[in-house]
Amino acid sequence: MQIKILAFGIAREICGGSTLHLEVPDHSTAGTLKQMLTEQYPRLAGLNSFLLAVNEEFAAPDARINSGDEVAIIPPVSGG
Amino acid sequence: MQIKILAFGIAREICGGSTLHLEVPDHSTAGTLKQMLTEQYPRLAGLNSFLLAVNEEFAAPDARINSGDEVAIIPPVSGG
Amino acid sequence: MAQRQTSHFNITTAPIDVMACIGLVTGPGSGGVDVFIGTVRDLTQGKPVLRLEFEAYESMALREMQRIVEQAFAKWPVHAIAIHHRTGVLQVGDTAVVIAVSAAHRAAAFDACRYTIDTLKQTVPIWKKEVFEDGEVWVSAHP
Amino acid sequence: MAQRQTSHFNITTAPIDVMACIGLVTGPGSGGVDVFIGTVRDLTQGKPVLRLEFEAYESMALREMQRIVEQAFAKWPVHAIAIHHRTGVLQVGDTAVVIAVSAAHRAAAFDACRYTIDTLKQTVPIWKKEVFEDGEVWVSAHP
Repeated sequence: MQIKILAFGIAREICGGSTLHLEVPDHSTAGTLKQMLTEQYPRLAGLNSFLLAVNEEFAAPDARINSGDEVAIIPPVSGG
Repeated sequence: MQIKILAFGIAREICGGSTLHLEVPDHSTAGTLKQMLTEQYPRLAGLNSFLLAVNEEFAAPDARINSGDEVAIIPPVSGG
Repeated sequence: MAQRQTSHFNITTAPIDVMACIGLVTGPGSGGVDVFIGTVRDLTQGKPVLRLEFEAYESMALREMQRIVEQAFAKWPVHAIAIHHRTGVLQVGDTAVVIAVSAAHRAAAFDACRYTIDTLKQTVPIWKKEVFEDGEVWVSAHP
Repeated sequence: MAQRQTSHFNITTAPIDVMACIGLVTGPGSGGVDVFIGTVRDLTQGKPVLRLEFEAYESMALREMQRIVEQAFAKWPVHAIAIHHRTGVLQVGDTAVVIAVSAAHRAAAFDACRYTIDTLKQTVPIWKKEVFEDGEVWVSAHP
């Protein structure tokens, strides 16, 4: 299935855009998606950390990704 | 010697005015003055506490009172 | 910390301008300002308050404020502290006190602001009388 | 506490109106308001900052702000919390964030305000890039 991924902050710069579309296997999890992203954009591995959000909530590694979900790459936040 | 005493808040009401003049023995201390005031205005004894300030500083009981000092009766403060 | 520490005190019967207090402490080196605003509540232990009357031993109150600020400057790396206290008759909702503290980092601003208001309430010679429908009470005066 | 707890959130590229934030949380039942104001500092580790650029995942940031406020309401008897965060390009001295918290008594307002800004900085998806003369850095991105 194809997943739409939002990228913010330094992740947006690393991924070369604020919206990506990635073909992922059905029944993927946030953990496997994170691994795929790191392989495709190795500079993500150089960050302090990054999390994935699914439908505007931080996602645990075993969270299932479903078609139509809004996934976002959340590099270390620094608001305030 | 005669001492000028300022009274604030409930002490002003108890003493019937914001400025008193009290004849006190030479070499009086803040402690003895406090006792004299309590005898003259017994309702002061009913307060949670009261302190004396001498020349705009809180005075310890053994602080000497000198002619010309500005003494103030400080009932429990409640600013803010 | 090379920056000079500045302080501002005001005891006034005029309404307090909160933004002016904040402006007194902010500068390009400040990353955070913590501001405490004390206002007149409508109820005291469930009883409607008609108004408050504040009275200050003004000259000594300013000295005590100065003393508190010096202690805060010694304890925390803060840049500036402003303390404005109103006296006279205040209505429900009126601002009685504003304390604004700036620092490079927020923890110091929070700590120093809280220390300043907590200590002010313990040592600064200012008194308030709460006026109710059926009488009036000097706050904290009696056991 | 019978009083209803209210919250207000705003993420905006427009300048933040501090007094408006304070006004959102004050009411006759509030005795104290604690306000944190985060501003853009002139230096980062001694290096002059030209400007800051803030970016937000706005819809999720608003959800996370809501979550923080619910936690604060559960922990402390506070009446109202307002969080306004600015995004876009900010200059030195500009206000990036304002958090205002009202309560009947000041301790709860201080605790909840500090909790809110501390947690916001840890969980709310907002990012800032510091722009220096010789380059730019996404804050906290790299070890």
